[in-house]
Amino acid sequence: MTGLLNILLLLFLVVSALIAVCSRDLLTAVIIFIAYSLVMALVWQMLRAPELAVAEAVVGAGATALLLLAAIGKTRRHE
Amino acid sequence: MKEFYNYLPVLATCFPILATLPLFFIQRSSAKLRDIAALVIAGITLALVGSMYPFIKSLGTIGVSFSGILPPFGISFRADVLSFMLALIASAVWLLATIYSKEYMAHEGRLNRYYPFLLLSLGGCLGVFLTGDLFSLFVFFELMSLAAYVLIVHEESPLAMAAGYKYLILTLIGGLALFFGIVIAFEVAGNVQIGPGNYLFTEVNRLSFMAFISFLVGFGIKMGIFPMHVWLPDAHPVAPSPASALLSGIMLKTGAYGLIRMVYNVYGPDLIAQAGWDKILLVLAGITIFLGSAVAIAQTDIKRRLAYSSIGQMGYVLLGLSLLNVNGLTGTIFHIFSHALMKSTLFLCAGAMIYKTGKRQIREFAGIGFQMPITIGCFTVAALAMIGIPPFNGFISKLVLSIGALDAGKPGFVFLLVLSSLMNGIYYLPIIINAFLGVEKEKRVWAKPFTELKAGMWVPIVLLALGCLIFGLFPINYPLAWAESAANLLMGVVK
Amino acid sequence: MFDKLLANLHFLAAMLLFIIGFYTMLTDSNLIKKVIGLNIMDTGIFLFFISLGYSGGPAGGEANPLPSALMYGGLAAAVSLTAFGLAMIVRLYKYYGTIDADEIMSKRGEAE
Amino acid sequence: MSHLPVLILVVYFAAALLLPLLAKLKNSFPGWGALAVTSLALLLSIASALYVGENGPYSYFPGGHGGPGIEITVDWVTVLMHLTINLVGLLILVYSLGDLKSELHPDSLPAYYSIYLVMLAALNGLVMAGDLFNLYIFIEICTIAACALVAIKPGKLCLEAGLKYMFLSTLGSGMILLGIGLVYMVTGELNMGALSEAIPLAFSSYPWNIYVAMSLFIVGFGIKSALFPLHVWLPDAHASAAAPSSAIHSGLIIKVFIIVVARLIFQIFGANLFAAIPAPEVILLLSTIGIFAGSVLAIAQTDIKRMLAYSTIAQISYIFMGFALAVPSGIMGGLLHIVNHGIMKSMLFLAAGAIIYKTGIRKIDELRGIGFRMPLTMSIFSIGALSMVGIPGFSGFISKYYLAFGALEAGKPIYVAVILASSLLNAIYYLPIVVRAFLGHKEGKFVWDQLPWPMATAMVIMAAFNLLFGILPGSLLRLVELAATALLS
Repeated sequence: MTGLLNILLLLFLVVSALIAVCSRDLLTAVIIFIAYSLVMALVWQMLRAPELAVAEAVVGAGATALLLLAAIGKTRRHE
Repeated sequence: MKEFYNYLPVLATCFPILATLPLFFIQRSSAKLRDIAALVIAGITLALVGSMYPFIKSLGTIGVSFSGILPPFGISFRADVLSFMLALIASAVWLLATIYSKEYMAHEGRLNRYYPFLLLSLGGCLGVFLTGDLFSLFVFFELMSLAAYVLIVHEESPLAMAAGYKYLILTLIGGLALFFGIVIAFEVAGNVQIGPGNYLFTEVNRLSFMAFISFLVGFGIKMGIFPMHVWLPDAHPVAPSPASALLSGIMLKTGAYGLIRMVYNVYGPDLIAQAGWDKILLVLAGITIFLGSAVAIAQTDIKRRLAYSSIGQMGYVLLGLSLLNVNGLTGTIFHIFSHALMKSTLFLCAGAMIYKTGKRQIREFAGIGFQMPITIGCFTVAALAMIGIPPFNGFISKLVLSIGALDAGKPGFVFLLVLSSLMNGIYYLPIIINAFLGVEKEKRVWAKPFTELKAGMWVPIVLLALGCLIFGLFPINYPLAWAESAANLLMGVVK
Repeated sequence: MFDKLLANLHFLAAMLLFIIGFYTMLTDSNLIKKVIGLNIMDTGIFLFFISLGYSGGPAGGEANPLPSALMYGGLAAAVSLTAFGLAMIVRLYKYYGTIDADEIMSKRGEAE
Repeated sequence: MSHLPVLILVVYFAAALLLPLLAKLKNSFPGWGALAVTSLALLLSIASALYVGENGPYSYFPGGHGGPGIEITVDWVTVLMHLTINLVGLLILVYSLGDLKSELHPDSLPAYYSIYLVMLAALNGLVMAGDLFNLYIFIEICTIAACALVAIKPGKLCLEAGLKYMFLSTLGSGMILLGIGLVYMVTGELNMGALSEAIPLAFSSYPWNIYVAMSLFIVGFGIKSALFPLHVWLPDAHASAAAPSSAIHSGLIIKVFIIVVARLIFQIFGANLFAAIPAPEVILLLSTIGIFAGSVLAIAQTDIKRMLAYSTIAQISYIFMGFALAVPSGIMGGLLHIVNHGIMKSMLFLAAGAIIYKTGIRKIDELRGIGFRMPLTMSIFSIGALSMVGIPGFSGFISKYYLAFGALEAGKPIYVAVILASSLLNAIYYLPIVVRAFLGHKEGKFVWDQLPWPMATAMVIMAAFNLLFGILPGSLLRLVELAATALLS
């Protein structure tokens, strides 16, 4: 069961990464990136690295995403 | 602690180099003081070189090495009779050219740069002659070449800059080639000392051949042998005349000196003969002699003609040293010496003519002999010596060279020597004839006063011309004797 | 075969993420995309490390504090580089009015 | 005494934090404070050198013994690089005191000095890191600081160059981190000493991990130190930055990365593994191309700082070549060139900066006659130029001849020819500047430069070091020999 979950989560990571970098709308890209970061944190949690998982959730899904959103707000949304 | 006389070569080399610094500061206060200081420095340098004589005579070799400077090779100084002889003629001609410069350069300007670089190149030149290993030789070679660049572009005209650029690039190529050779020599032999019997290469292989070609290119470019002469006919005419005299008279000879050291000290005549590389040198010598003389005939600018003549004469020098026998080598060394006298005389005379008339084309000098008899007289002496008419010194060197060619079983080169003498006649004699007979009969009157040249200019010319005469005429000929003993030393003949 | 793949699935995913991020950083001309690529690349490597340290690499995973310290350092570096890069991008936008590297290059070419 | 190298870091980081605060008290404080701190660091590195001279190289865990932790390695390479970094860093800083006011916004000066000190700290840290963890941390600090040093100068060119540098450099960091991961995967170690023992063991079972890790290191560091063709970021970054930033970039930063990768290759993987993937051949080939391409591109430049930047690409290739020859003379040549080029390229960038400071001229064509208006600056530029060409008597010559020996020692005389041919190319773009500055026109009198004294002092001291290392390189050579032995052991 965990094996299947693992596979699903990893698949999600790869697919979301692909969508994030291929999306022509930057806002979509950033939102998908947030989801990516959260799933990444989940994977790390499952790999028994809880502190790092928390750090990734805060830094990746929090700080980095906020920075990206702010930057998009100050520049432009579409490519 | 070594005896003091071992430091004489160091002193002679470093004195003019170090003296450039105070000269830079003196010239800020007074131009007159600067001219005198430059003379005094050149004079002291000559005296320092001269003072080596008793020690060379009694000990054969003096010198000292400093391994701390520029490791791993270190800088070393060494003087034997060959080094001494060339250093002596170099510093003597330099002193005379410096005297001449005071008057000649007055209208050229930028003397504050001219004098220091003149002395710097003197130091580099003496360094080349007085060092004890290939690497130090290379260091001073580069110093001299770069200092000479500033002398060549002195006029700063577009023509001079173009010639200077050509010179600079070729000099750098030569320097790099030399360095390549030295690195190989060091890799093969573990040292780069120049000394009797210390042959750095002992076998014929790819590496030693590469080094041979590198040395040939390195020294050949400086010496102006075919096909590396391309910078020479441009650079010599544009330089101020005293600088051309030194370039042609002395600095070309550093290349010849280097080749002598390469053939006789780095490889040894036996190895060169065994490998057959002397053939390369002989072929180049033949082409250089013929080409230099032939192209000189076609020149109409007097300094260009002299420059091509220098190429031809360097061919003689190369010929003598590649004959690999005592007479050929003696001829070479003596020709280095006598050509220094002759070519300096000629360039200084040409300079005097240009100074006086402002013209450079040979046909424009028609009748000038009546206005400047001293100059043209000296020019005649030197030109006759060049052609090789007895009893001038040029005759002796050609004679000895011819004997060397016969000794080596190559009579063809005697023919070439005679042919080129003929060609020398073809391009020198018209200048003289034109100078006296180039104008109508009624204009052939002696100008009064004879010459407007100041003593500062004609004294050096006359002294040099006298040198051409004395060293050909006198039965006791020190330079010839020195050349012979140097040749014996280099060939490893023990007397 | 499938077991082996399953055991190495994390490595595989990590490598894929690294390549996606790397490729984006290298080729995407949109500067903000490059920054996203940067983060994907870095998290990919971190995933690689974490899967090593905790599932027991071939050499056997001791309790070594350095790898997780390395991760913390890496996270900090990634976020500071992101912040710094985005700040520069915003300023660059003020100069050129675009966040596309190719457009910036062509505008620069026109200016010269 | 053994804590001296760590103390250097502590001093730098503490000062970097304090300086912006002190700037609130007095505006001129950060500059002078940074100067004092850098001088102190130089003294500390001299003391550390003496200590190593007395007691030999050592390594230890500053965080206490027992168990794996952060390790500091102080060997002769570290000593050599500490001396170089702090000396050149100090001289560039002295110069900045005069120059920066004209290049940066006054408000960003305290920040500049802070970043500068962090930069120096990271460089010092990089050469003494004894494990891959703190190596990586210092790499990242270095990347950010180096990028900031470029981007801090106002203007869109600097921003763009800084951003380009950041992205590429981050790619490099990513590859390095992945390499670290691959090494860790098969050995479970991050400590360099332990790795050097563990890698040969792991190699027998996981050769591909090792090969790939090594390649990742070479490419990752290759980007950061501008190994051709990974140099694309360099010309923009080095040409557009403020003069002192260009100087420290070209003079120090890229070299430190070479030292680090050389240390990883030789000390962890060993020369045998290095030669097993044909890395030496590839690097030799790339550096040969780099030497020629850098020189040819430099010839084509019209902007003096861009020319210097392209010249750096060629010169960096010499260093790579020296290391890739993997023989003692070659490595000595590489190390010597790191020191010598560090000094001379900084000097050239500073001289170019001084010209721009005084006249605003950047185009090489317009430098005609500049030697008469700025004789001191142009004399120093000439010394640097002659040194670059490799004229004996200047320091560049010494490193070139060790490189040449290295090539012969490795049995590859063709690279001697490459080095010599490129010297000629150097001459083609350096010497015309010198010639044009002093010759070829009828300008008359020399007028003194009238530069602020810190700028003149820094350049004069650099020129003096150049001549010292050119004529009497004895002590430098001994140090470099020890360092080369340490690298190869």
